[in-house]
Amino acid sequence: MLNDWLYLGIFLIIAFALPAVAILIAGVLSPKKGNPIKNSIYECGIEPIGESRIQFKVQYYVYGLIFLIFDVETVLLFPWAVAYKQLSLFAVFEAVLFILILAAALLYAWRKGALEWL
Amino acid sequence: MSFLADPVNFITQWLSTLLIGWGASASFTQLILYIIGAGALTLGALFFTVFLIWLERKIGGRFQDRLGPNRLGPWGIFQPIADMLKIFTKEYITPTGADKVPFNLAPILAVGGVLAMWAVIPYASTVFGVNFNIGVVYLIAVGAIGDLGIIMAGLGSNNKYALLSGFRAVANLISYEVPMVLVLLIPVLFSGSLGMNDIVKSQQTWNIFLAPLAALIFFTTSIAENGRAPFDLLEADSELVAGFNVEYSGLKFGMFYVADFLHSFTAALVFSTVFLGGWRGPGAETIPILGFVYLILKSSLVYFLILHIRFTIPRFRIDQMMDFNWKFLTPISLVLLMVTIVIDKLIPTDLTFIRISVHWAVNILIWVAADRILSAALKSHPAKVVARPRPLARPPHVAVDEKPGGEI
Amino acid sequence: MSGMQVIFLIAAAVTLGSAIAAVSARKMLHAALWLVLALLGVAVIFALLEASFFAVVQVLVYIGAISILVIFAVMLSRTSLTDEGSQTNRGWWVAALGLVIVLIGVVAALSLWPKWTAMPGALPAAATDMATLGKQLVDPNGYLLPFELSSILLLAALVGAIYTAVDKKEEKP
Amino acid sequence: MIPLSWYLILAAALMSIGLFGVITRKNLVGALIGIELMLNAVNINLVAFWRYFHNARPEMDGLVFVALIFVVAAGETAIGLALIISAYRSRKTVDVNELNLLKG
Repeated sequence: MLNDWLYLGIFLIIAFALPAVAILIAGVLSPKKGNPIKNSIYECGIEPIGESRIQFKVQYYVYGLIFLIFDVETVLLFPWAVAYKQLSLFAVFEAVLFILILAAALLYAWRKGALEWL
Repeated sequence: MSFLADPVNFITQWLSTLLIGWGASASFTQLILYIIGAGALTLGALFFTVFLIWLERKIGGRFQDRLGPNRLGPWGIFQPIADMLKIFTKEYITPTGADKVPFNLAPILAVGGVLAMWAVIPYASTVFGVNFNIGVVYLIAVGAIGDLGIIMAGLGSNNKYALLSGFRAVANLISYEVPMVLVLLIPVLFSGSLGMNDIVKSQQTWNIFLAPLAALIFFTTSIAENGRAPFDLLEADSELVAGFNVEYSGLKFGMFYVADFLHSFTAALVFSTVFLGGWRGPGAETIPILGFVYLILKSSLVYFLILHIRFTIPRFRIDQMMDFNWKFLTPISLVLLMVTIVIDKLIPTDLTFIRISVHWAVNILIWVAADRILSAALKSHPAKVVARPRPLARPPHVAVDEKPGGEI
Repeated sequence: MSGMQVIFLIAAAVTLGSAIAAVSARKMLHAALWLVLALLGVAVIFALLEASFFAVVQVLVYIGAISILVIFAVMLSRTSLTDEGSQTNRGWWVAALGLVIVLIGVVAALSLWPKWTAMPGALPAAATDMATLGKQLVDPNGYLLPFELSSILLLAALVGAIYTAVDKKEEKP
Repeated sequence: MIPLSWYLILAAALMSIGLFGVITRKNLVGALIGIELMLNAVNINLVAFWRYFHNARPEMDGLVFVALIFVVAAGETAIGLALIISAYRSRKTVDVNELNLLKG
């Protein structure tokens, strides 16, 4: 178990180090001749107006919210799915109830108009 | 064990006997082997991407009635290498007011998040990175790191369009993760394990035959997850300049490019592992290298499908894309999950033929019902026309015959 | 010192360091990004404790969902971005001093406990099998009630959050 | 092998840092970040106790509680951030010192 994690850890370190090293090498090779015009922000070819941190609408938050709820519910369902073959029909219906409550959450969000991209 | 049948394990054994012969301890040898294995796999994946870029451009060219790259080498196969050399010597431009750390970290996270998926995929019956009991959840979790890279690119660039695009992209990605995770539960419960190799081993009948609708939903969402057309909303040039990576240049931009191309093949790889039986095929148990060939063949087929869809279907609008996910895919996958778990419990596993036919019947039933409901809903709520067409340019003396307040 | 201890110390240092940065960063966005690093450190700690499933779930839920939600919320409450002044209350050092004293006190009290320096035994196979957890979750004699209640809790949270967050004026077309 | 005390000290320190954030942050989102850190400290403790004392019960009780804490954390974040967004919409601030309607 810990050996698996060791391999995974090494793999992750290499996977994230490789692009970093590539970017560093390219940084050494590439010219560095910045000037204020070149470094200015690109927006459709005209000068940027206002600051970049614009106000967002609440819709993004609502989608994130529903995603979070579904994510946590499926996290509870994954151990259940692993045990599925050893479970009785009763336990399956418990999970169906669980998923139905999840579906009710989706239904509420839908009826409330929270799923509309306005 | 011969070299031709199972080269990876042959080399591993040879190396470990060599190292132990030099007096290295067993655990140290293991560590060295892990480092070599992981390094070879990641480097191989990155160089494979170079080939993938050529392949995608070539196939894309053919779809659009062009030649595609054709100058450097036979069939232009050295084109991506020339591009790579060029991009290595391009200047990095950091926009004024950029948030340096997130800005520079974003391309690394984007590539690393995709590369990390290769750690758990079983390539042959004896060659797999790790098979501990979390593979499927790991795949989803690593996808979340890619989301984080995109959001960092948007936040760090100090550019409204990059920020808007990054947020849209993340909203899309997390939305499509919901049906994806829900349908991934189905192969997990068929095999009774979260480990990828266990899932492959348990597929006496491929999962796509047991759960065709789940496979279809997973395929759709994985296209959406890597932001390919028709879901390539984050690079809608006309609305968002070029997406969250507008301020990137040089290899930092190249890394997003690499991540994009690598991700589409990785999606094909994951799909064929989970639903198409991975390395399974005639003779793959005894001759492991055959399994690798099967896996690559299956993935190439899926990859070609992804490309086909990319080059033929036009882009969605963002509201259509969100509606498609939340009002169509998610309800279907919830219903599918509930029906599948009840039915599969009722039918004994050894009645393979009956099991497959019942699953097919139920899946087709759900699909037809969803289609009926969808067309009825579309009839009662006709599609919104977002913008009214502008009046055509005309000389001022010509009268306009436009109905006041006419609906279009 | 074994390799595991070195990994633990690095992970703990990263976790604590980025946690301190997360509660003291001036810009809220930076605080959220530091939070991500701290949560990643906690995931490594879980992996060291051989709770593989929860190490991955930590990344999935906390980094994939909760921190993205926090970033969305920061972007929605915009004034916090441009706020360049002090982000902490006056007298933060009183809180810091008090908490350091409490921390030392708790650690000192705990160190009297005989199992303070307990070493881990080998994990039995049943304890690493996800199926055990799954069976316990739907076992009427186990944790069936919390399992079902948690879905109701999440439903309630979703209903409440959508009701609060969605603007009532925007709702009417 | 790592003694239990290391994990407990780490969890206690993380808890204190989180509590510090909750107490001192002016910004409500900052306070919420502190709460997340505190919940994580609790999780570290639960997992560590599961790992070190599973011999008493070879089941996964400790991990069930970790799963439930994930659920609670999700609910808490969802509601908390929704309240913050709602407060920001009506009062145009997320500063705790200015949200003092009940002060009279």
